[in-house]
Amino acid sequence: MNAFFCVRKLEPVGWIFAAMNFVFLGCAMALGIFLVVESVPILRSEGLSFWLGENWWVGESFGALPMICGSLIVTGLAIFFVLPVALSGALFTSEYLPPSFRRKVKGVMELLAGVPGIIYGLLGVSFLTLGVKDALNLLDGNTFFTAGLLLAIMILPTVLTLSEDALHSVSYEFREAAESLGLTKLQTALRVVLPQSLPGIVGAVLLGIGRAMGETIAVMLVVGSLDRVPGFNLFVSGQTIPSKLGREAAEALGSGLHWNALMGLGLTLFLVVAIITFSGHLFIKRCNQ
Amino acid sequence: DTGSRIQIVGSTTVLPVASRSAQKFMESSSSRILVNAGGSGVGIHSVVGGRADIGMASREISLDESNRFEKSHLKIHPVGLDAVACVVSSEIYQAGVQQLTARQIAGIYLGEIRNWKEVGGPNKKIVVVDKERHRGTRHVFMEYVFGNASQRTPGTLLVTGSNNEEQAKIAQSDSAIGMLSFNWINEDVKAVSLLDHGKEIMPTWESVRQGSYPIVRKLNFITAGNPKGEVKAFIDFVKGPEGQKIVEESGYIPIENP
Amino acid sequence: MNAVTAEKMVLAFIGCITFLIVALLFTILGIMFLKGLPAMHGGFLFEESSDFGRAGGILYQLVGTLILMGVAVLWSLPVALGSVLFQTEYLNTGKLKTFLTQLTYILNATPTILFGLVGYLLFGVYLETGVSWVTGSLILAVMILPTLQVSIREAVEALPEKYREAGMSLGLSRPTQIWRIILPQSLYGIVTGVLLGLARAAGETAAIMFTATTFSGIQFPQSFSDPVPTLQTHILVLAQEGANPESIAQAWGAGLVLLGLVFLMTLMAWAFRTRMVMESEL
Amino acid sequence: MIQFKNFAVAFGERKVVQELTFSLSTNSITGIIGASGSGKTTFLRALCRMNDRINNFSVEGSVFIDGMDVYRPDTDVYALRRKVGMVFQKPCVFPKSIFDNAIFGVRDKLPKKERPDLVEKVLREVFLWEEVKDRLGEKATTLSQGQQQRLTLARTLAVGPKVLLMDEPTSSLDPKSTAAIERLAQSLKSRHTILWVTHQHDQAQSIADRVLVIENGQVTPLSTPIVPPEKSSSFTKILQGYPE
Amino acid sequence: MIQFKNFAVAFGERKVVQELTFSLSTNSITGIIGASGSGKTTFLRALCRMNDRINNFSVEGSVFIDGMDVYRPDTDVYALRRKVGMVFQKPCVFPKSIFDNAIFGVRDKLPKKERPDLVEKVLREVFLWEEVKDRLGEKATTLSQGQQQRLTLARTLAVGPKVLLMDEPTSSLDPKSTAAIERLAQSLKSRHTILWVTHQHDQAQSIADRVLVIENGQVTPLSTPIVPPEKSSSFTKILQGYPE
Ligand SMILES: Nc1ncnc2c1ncn2[C@@H]1O[C@H](COP(=O)(O)OP(=O)(O)OP(=O)(O)O)[C@@H](O)[C@H]1O
Ligand SMILES: Nc1ncnc2c1ncn2[C@@H]1O[C@H](COP(=O)(O)OP(=O)(O)OP(=O)(O)O)[C@@H](O)[C@H]1O
Ligand SMILES: [Mg+2]
Ligand SMILES: [Mg+2]
Repeated sequence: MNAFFCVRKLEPVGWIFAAMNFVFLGCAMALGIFLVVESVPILRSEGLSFWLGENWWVGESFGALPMICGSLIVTGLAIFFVLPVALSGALFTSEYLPPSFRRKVKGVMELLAGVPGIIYGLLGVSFLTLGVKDALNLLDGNTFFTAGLLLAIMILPTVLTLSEDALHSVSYEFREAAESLGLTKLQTALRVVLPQSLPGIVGAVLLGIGRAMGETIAVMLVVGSLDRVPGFNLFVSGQTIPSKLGREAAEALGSGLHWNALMGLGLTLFLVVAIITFSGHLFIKRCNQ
Repeated sequence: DTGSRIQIVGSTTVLPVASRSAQKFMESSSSRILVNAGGSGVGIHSVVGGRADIGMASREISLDESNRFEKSHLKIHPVGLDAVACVVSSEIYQAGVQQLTARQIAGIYLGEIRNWKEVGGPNKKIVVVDKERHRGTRHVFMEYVFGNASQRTPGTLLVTGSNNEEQAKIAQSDSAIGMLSFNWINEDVKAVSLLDHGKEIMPTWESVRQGSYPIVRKLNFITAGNPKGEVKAFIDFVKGPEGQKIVEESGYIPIENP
Repeated sequence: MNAVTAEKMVLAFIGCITFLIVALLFTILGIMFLKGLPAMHGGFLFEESSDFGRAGGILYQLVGTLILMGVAVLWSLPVALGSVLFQTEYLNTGKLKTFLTQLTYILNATPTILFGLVGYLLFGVYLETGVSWVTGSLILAVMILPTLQVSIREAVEALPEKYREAGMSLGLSRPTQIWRIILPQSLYGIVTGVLLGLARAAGETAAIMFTATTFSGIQFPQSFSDPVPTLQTHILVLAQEGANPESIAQAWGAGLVLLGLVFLMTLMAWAFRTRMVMESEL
Repeated sequence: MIQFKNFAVAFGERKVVQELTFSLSTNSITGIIGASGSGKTTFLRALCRMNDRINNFSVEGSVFIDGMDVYRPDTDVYALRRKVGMVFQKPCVFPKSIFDNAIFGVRDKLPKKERPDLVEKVLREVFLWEEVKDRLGEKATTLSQGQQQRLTLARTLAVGPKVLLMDEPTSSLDPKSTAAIERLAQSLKSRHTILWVTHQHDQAQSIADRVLVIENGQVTPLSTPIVPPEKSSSFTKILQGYPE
Repeated sequence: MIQFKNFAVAFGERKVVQELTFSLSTNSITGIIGASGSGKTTFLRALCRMNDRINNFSVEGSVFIDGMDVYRPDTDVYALRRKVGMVFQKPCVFPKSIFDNAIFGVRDKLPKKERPDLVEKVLREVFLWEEVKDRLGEKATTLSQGQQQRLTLARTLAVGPKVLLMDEPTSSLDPKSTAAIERLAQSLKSRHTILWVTHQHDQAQSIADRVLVIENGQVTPLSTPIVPPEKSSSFTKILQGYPE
């Protein structure tokens, strides 16, 4: 409600925008409140051991640690793969390619970003798991590594095209000013363009992280879905929060504690993402000083 | 002109039967039958909530469910039988693992047996493929192997959901073991015979029909209370000769006495 | 090694990466074609599917997907646009703005199945609207909202302050400024957002499986309370339980069509965008 | 009539204009001079509330333009800005055609067929017409700085403001265009009240009815004849002055 | 030494500079004047290849700066630009601190502890030091236009170029700062070759060793004494001139 005291005088159109904003706020809040309400019973019955427990067995105990670790690992891997590739691609496309080529590459990226998630899922099961297994000579190809790789491929075009937009939207005057000082294109890109587009890039990466964190079907099909706290080995099967939800939620629908536990997982994901997003924004703030 | 609308929701295993039967049924009826996937749980839940007329389930109603939904008077209408085989990758099958005892399978799933050579196969680690805990396939399989439908299996390496998913994973691996409906057995994924007290039970339709194959489950339609009108007509249709032919075409076994 | 050689090496390196990414698209395309082509027969696009996907085409699935995607964007775009413009143009407290931005990202990370289940409970159980395409499109709309918001916000915020000032000094009211300066200048980003959103909606199964779709029994929705068959759930079901090669092939075929559909929309959006963009390309 | 009552302007702690009580008469040209960074731009921007978006900006006291209290909360800023046109020091043209730029502020109010006439009229007024008449459809961003400066002036004139705030409108113009713009200002005087920021004291003296000096936050009228400061360029040293 | 051989510059079809053969001697100041839009900026930018990224821009003939062929394909443009510094007409500071802006061009080459000294030196040279010494850490974008202009000059000087291209470096400066910058140019002359674009002919005359006029694509040295054109401002009319 505080919002109203901060906004500048609103005209009718402004009210419409404000209303839209409240619709958005309402959706997010409703989801959040729903998750909190639905996970209260499990938190009450399990307490902290819901997050620290390693054992998930319906009817006995609900420990979410394997899923939490899994989600973090898979997302971390995806970002680890994506970041260098997407940034290089964005830099090349925005700073070096002539406009006509740039538009073509952008086009390809948008097409790639347009490949529906279910198709990545199909491709993942049919090719990626086998590829990973054969290339690394593993016992089996359904691993964290595979899931991370698949997610990386999935979010790459989105991260790339959005960070490219951010880079490209930096006014060319700044580039000229830097180049007139004798900086090379690369130096210009790194020292002038990159810092200025950092919020946009962080935004793109956060979007990618979110996508990776929340992806259900594709991950579920290649991660192995085994509830266990992984050691330091990335080449074993495991479980993520969304894949756990995907496997069990429909079955557990409205069925007491099991359902509450799954909603608790959803809430946990919510919190983890909130922390990551918050740190992202903190990072931007740091860099701006 | 549209007659009544029948909603069918639930298990993807039963879906082919329902979908095909509905198509056939609608040729001679004015009612519209909508068939949708969702899983056995959603099927039962929807029937209880009145959002579906018929739920499809590839498993029995669990104790928990029957307690909670007691008021709804859920009625079960079996429409077919499915047999579940213990399957292995074709490489393993060729290398000699063509029959297993329940005890051996239990050992593998418990993680006590980790290498195929311990059961007479090649020197390869076993990729143990399990199914989601609520799957009907797993229920009957574990019931046979351990005598406990929700047995824990610490030896598991992968958990899968649908038959296709499991089939793909076993086929992709060259040392996997798992459980599958008969319908998904092919040259990449071979079913092993079960050794029971020295007696070999072949995983064939024949032995299922004779009643000697131990791992079978019912495919069920579920209604709240006794079905009436068009719903009843449809269930009867599926249970009738035409429907049972469709059940057979879909890769399942017709029920004994229609 | 001087700056110029270093530059050249970096250039070569990131050039290669870009090339590889482009190659990735063609690989994916190639695989989809190889896998999907066997299902393509004369009437694949224009026939109803039958016999649990073993025969026929995917006409109504295609229509259903189009309806869901289109209507979802229709719901979502005004909300995304309105909320972002409200945040960037009207709000001037940094904290609230940051909070709303973060909320967008959090919403974006919500697993889609949660939307499906929450939607099922909300619409199906509490509101008792049943399974219908309206419900599904609403859920998809919420799901793609963050994607749209992020793209739009990025575009709007990248706009140099000087344009706003120039507009202000001409006495343009805020709505006029938004309409005449901000929207045209950020159109590129808006279209990007819509494309990304459409693609997300197109690939989504978990969210609409319980709320909006049906596998068979309906062709074209005749009322607001009818569900629709969609390509994505069709693919999922066939890929899960299709034991015979024909069904599997049809799943790949449907996948190819879905891909084609999204690509087609992207191409249309490009044509539209190149005509509308006014930001100088330098 | 522009009236200042205890008007003060600050960025955070730093006061840019201090306690000003003063009034400027209608239909006059007021020249504003002052060292770089003394606050001339800030002063002008404050008059049409262009600084609303800047966080640590604050004003005290009040300004009335034609009896309208600029900083009253219920003032319609848009009407205010249409009445008080500002031409920026650093010209900012929109990445659209020259034509579109010229009518940008009035497009919605003007029937389509009157537009070309208006464009021609304002572009002629700023002496840009001859240079661009064959390329009205080209992007305005390809114009030279001086051309852009004149275009933004034309764009502001098209809105028909009562008060014109011009922030160094001739800084990137050659003497010929400068003279032309100066003449334009003289002719606009009958209808507009003009505030003209400049660095060239001779210009201020020659065109303005009154010259204000901003120094250390103090705005004072320049009454004494200007005394030559240090040598600025040999040719004008006798003529240019700078209040120390 | 800057030598032009049949040098021509064009945007698409439109020739901006035509067939120029000419040379400028080392350690001299060359003033460049011409009407707004005549091509002064384009001419300067062509010398340090700043127009490379503009699509329809083309050059013919060649320029040599200190014997280096500017437009040879294998010329190291970055080295060229470090040698030929340009100060833009429209100052563009980076959204960083004033300090960072000042050392921007040399940061990588300079040990950390020498930086404050360099910053102070160049800021003093452009007479900005006193104004900003207490706020070196603040964003440079909060500076006034004239301050920004001087900051960009300082930034260029820090790189230590041999040739300095200055595009109206004093256009938004008050007379005092202008005079100071002019004196700076005089003192830099001993080490640098300076090209100075200006609109004030008197300024060109007073500081430059030689004045070039750009008109209709022709670059010609101004040899005849300048004849007064139309009245530009009453004080300077006798002194300023404009070649018709
Ligand atoms: N990118 C471009 N594309 C096409 N034409 C251009 C471009 N840049 C400049 N021009 C044109 O070239 C001519 C010369 O421009 P230039 O900026 O060099 O003028 P100038 O002498 O610096 O003028 P001013 O004193 O107003 O800054 C102008 O007519 C301008 O419109
Ligand atoms: N957004 C801001 N935040 C903080 N300080 C500012 C901001 N904008 C301007 N200033 C400071 O206020 C003072 C006045 O700036 P202003 O731009 O009004 O000067 P000016 O008289 O127009 O100078 P010039 O002739 O160089 O354009 C300067 O010291 C400047 O650094
Ligand atoms: Mg100023
Ligand atoms: Mg110029």
